[in-house]
Amino acid sequence: MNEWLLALPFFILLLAIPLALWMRQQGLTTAQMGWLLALFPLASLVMMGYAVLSAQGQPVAVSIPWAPAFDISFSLYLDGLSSLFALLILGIGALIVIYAGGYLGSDPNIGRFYAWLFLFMFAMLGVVLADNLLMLFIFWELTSLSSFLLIGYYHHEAGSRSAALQALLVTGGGGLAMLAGVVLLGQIGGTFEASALLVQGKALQHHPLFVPVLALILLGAFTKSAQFPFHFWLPNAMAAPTPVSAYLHSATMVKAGVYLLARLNPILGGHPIWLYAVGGVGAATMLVASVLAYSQTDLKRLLAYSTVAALGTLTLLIGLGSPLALKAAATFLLAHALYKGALFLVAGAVDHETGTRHVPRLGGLLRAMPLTATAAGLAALSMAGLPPLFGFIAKELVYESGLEAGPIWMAVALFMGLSTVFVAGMTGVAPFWAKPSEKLPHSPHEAPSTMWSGPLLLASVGLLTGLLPAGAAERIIGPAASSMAGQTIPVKLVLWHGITPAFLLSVVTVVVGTLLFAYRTSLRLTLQRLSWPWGPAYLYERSLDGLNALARFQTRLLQSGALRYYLLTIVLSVVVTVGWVLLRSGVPWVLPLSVNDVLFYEAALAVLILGATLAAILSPFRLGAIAALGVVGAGIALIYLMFGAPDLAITQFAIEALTVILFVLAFYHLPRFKNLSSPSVRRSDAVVALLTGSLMTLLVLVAVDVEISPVVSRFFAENALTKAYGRNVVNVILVDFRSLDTLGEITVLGVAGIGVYALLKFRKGRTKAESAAPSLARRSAQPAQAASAAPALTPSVPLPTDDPAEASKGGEAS
Amino acid sequence: MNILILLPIAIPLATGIATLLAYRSRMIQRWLNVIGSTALLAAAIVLLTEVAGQDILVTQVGNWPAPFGIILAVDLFSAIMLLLTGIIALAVSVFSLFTIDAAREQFGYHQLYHFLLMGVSGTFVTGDLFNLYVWFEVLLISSFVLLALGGERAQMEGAIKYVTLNLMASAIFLAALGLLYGIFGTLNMADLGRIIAQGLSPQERGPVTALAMLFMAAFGIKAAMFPLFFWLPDSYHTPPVAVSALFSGLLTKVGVYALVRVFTLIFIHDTGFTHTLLLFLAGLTMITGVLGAVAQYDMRRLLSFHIISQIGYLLMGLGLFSAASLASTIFFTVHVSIAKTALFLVSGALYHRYGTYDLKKLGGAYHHMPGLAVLFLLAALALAGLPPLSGFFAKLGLVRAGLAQGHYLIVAVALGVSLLTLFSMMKIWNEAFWKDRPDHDQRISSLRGEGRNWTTLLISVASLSLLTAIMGLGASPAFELALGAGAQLMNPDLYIQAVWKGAP
Amino acid sequence: MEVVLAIVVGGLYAAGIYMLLRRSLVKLLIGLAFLSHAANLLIFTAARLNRAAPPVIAPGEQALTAPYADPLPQALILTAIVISFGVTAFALALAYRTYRSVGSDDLDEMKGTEG
Amino acid sequence: MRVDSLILRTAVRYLFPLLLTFAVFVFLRGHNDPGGGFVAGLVAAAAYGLYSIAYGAEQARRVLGVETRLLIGIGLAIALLSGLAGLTSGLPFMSGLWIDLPLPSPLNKIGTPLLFDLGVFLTVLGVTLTIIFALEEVE
Repeated sequence: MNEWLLALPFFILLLAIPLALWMRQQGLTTAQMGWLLALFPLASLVMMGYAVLSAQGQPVAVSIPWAPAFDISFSLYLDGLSSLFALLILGIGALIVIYAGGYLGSDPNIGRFYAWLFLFMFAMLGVVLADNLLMLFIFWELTSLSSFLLIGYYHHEAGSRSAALQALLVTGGGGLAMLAGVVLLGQIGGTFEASALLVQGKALQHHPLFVPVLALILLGAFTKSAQFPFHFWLPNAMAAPTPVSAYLHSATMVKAGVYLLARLNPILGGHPIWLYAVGGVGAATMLVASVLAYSQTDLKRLLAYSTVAALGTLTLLIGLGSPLALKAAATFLLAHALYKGALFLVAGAVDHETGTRHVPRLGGLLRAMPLTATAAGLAALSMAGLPPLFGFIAKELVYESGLEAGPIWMAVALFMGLSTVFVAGMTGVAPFWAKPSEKLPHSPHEAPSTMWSGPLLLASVGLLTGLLPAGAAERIIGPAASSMAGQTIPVKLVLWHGITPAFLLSVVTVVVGTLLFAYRTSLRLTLQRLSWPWGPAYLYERSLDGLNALARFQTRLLQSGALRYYLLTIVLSVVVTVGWVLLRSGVPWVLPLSVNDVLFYEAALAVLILGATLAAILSPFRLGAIAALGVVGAGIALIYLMFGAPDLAITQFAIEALTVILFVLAFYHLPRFKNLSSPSVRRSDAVVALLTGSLMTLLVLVAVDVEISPVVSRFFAENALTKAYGRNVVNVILVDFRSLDTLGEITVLGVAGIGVYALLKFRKGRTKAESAAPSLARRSAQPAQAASAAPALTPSVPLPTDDPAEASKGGEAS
Repeated sequence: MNILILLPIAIPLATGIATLLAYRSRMIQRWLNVIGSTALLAAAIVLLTEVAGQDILVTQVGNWPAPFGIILAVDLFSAIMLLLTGIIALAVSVFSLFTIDAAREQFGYHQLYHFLLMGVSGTFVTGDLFNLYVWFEVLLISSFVLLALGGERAQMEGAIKYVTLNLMASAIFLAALGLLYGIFGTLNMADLGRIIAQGLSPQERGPVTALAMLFMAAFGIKAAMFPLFFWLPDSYHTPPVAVSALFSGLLTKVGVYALVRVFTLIFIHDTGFTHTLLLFLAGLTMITGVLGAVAQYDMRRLLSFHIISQIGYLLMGLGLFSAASLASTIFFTVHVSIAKTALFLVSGALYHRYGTYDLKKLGGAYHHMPGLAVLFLLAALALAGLPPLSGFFAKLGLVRAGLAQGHYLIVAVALGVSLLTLFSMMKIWNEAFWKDRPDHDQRISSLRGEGRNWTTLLISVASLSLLTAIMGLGASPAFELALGAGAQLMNPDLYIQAVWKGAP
Repeated sequence: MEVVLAIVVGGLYAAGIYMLLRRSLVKLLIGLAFLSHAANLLIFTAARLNRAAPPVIAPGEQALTAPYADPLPQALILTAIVISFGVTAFALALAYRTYRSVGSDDLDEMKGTEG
Repeated sequence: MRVDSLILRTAVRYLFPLLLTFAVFVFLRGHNDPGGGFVAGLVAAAAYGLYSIAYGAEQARRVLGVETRLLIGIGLAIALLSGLAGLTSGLPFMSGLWIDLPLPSPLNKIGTPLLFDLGVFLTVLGVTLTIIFALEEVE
């Protein structure tokens, strides 16, 4: 029963996708859609909650086989950690769905929006519930994809498109590394089920491949969670509609990397590399994001940088890995989701009502938007870490962990705390309490209920858990921290725990942070002057440019359009590989070369053929070359005749004659031969040609040097008359023993006939292409005679056609 | 059972002949085309069910036993390839009904279509190397004509290169055949495999490896392997899109099939050299192909370069040379043919609507045709290897095989290239679907995309795109089948014994 | 004699490659023709030469009496000759048509498809 | 491409039936002596080709009486059918079926391989004429 309650939400969320599209068709208003669709995540949340509660602290698991050939099963595992994430995904998700109904009020494409949003919700829930790591990866990639589609929701704008692509490439690239890491992890651990791997504990750390596995998985986690130096995609992702930013790029998806680290901490954690790689990257991210936050003025970008800093904090805490740090991580995760979600939604509401997100322009919204302002205030206070809000408890824990770990870590935490206070002031206080600097694009009113209910609820929950933290500690944070640690961590949270070093540091943070906020303008200007353009984002742009340049260069180099270079490359590849193999095996040096058996006329014939060959090459006249070619063919026919192959000789003669006639007919009108290539080109071509020729000679000699088995040919000799009733064995082979070859052969002939006919006679409404693209610059060389060449079938009326080749040609010629 | 093996050759041949005899009526030819393609698909399905349950099917053409007569043999690998042929054939034939102009139909489009299919199927069933050459020529000459049919300048220029380089491949193949016969006195593939497996004398070893190089070059040209692929990007974008789609789905795969066949059945005496070389070339094929694609702004040229880079993945499985890696190659082949054909058809649908393949001029398709957009996305993401579509599992199979065998470098290349694939697929998406149309006063072309034709045209795209999704969700059974094929390939004795035993 | 013919085969290949590398369309086709001659003669030579009687069973006999020329390569070459004839005919028509639409037989003028 | 020459026309008038007869002869002896469907097809094509040079392609087409592409189709069809004939007796594709006839050699043995050769003959004739006529009509 519990097991199925775990799987059912996935189907519910999937069902919402077509339903959203259908509702749109039925003409529901966006707000109605929002309220109705919010029932889907809510129902899912209730099911999961019931499953957790009735499991009495034990993990709930279910496994549905799916792709056994790949060791992938749809196996779900719900423990403390995944419950915490599921709560955020579904709970905040429901609020976001309602909110989007107001925010995208007049959008005709809201059906699609909800479809992608539910696809994301489905995928994100999968990430945190999947027990099978490959399954987790599948959901992981789906979150990247749905994030791509949602960031690019305003796809008419180039900025949205490039931001979407950037997010996809960065997270997708990390995802690929992670795939390799996961596959290796599964191979060294013997299973892809996380629960089974967790049992093995730290044993895997002794495997020689452990470090690469760790590095690859970290790469996936870091890109997804926007850790330095991959942090740059997240602020750019703010091009998405605000509900998306709040949901994907603050509350849930960006935390998937943190989730993965937390999930795998019991297996991978504790290794020295883990501490420095995870803790160090987390710290660097906190520092970079904090600094960058000070120079922002856009509400969403401010929140984005502080989100990056928060993600860094979570990463740092997991890197530290002590029970205290993990407890802090779980607490901070929840607190951050509550206040940051609320602030994002507030930012959206402000933007929606005033038409701007530029903080220096905003102010005085308290009167017009009291409910929104209340939500903003509560959330900002929580974010700044003031009692009695939940953010205070979380920050105290972070500081305590910092103190526990050492002064450097503590300094980083403090640095980040300052910027948090600053951003809280910028986003939650300034727009409402500061004086407006100029007139706003719209005169603001309170946002609709869809849009204030969400932030207010989140902010109130932040207040409530701050006042009464015990329940959350016991039910949510304790189990989550225990899952992260792989052992039970008892968690008791209290709002007030006396004057401790952490508390004193908190006071310092608030005071200094408030000062920074007060002098925000001069701080920003100073930082903007000092700004340094060569960051990772710059590198990303340059590497895209570099990629394009490299691609163009390589294509010009390889795909030059000149046939002779293609041929040269192919010929040389063959000569080099075959020649090298032969030389390596030492074959050429042991060949017996005997010419004792050559008869005089045979030698003469050979000389004749080679002479005619040379003549064909050197002839300055087309007809001369063709005639010489004919002589070569005839000479070969004579060879066939001499060596017991009259059928071949007859056929060769007949075909040679026919070929020469065709050559003459086809090329009668062509201009004289010219020597188009320079002498040096001709010389080097001659060298290549002679090399190839020598190689082929060598190969023939090698082949005839080996003893051949006569079994097959003897069969034909013995059975041609008795079983196939023919005396001419060659003909019997052609029409009986190997008649399938002949069937193919005449098919080739037939197709060639059709082809020649089609090529020579095909004419159709050329005029159409020309009238469609009159500017089309046809080469002047397009001979007038071409039109008169085949008067027979040129239709005078242009035929209607859907022929793509014509216009594609038009596109290229221009 | 004899008849069954014969069908993949006989059905297209009979269809080709019938359309040739009905050269006066375009209507009859069109019907025959679809009926013939459907029959081919049906035959392939029956064959696959037949082969999946039991041994390798063999028939002795003309009732002459191996190695004297020509043997047709269908193992799982062949049967899967035949099924693929049937799928592509049917989808493209329906698509071409509504996109090929009357003039091309009059001048033999439908015959050529089926003669091409005959050549393709022939390569998949034959057990004789010279016969393989003949089928190659059948499909080549048909592809020559299909490519050149229409006589546009770009087509001519593309065709000249295509024809020359492919004839070069044929010449190399023929030479290799002659030399092989000169050494072993037989051309039956099972016979050759048997002889080589029994052990070569030191005197034979070097020359046989040298011949293996010739075969690698000959088939490598057809498969568009690095550095032999030049003909492909210069020609595939010139004919009508139905032809491009057909070619992209089937032709290079024939080269890959031949490579897999000879490098699992015959030339396995020096895998340390030959297969490592293949692996090396596989990596270069992926990289050069995808970089070529990145540079393109013409949708069909972009897709053409992707064919090359995907060939690299197919070769990777062969180069790794294990049952799992070969299974991945087979799975990948089916996946990529379907996805790539779907993408070409999407480009055709876009062309049908907007009159251009130029990404800079395209735009707004997400808005105008959300259905097509979703179909494109399915196929494009499948190609880029995103889960849960077919391409992900194809890639996963290769990555797992590569990592398990310790070939980390090629795995890294494969993953990196899949990111670039994603990049260029999303370039199409951004430019053609998301971006607004740059030129609004351009008559929203002709907006020919209305009515019955449009729906029917979409059916082909939809069936292929959905197939990639189905192949993803149902990856496991499909891969089990491929694993069976891979296991057969890694145990060439099965094939040899089946051929030796002859027809039951 | 194999040695001599091997050299002829080599010469034909060299001529074929050289002609393929020229810029003229006609020379390209001549090159292809050389390649097919070369391949046919290669098969013939590699399968061993025999000055003996053609593989036709004499009246009154039930089978070929040794020595006889190996019939199989002959049949293969016959097939190859016919196929290459068909392909050559098509290539000629193609070249003709190309010349008509490009207006030159210089292959360097046919780079419209380059990347 | 038509050559207007009385001498040629007169010569062709006699050569034409002669060449056709020769083609039949080459075809029939093919199974036992050098010759066969392919060469016979070329000889017959030469007959019509000459005829077309003397009298024009249109006239030659009329004498032939069948559209050349149709001839290709018929030739291929005969070849395919001769191959399928074996299936009726439960033998594999392309198996030879033979009947003894009370006629002098080489006409005493008639079998599907000969029918197959006839298919080859017709195809070759059709293809060659398709090409020749097309070239003549274009020039």
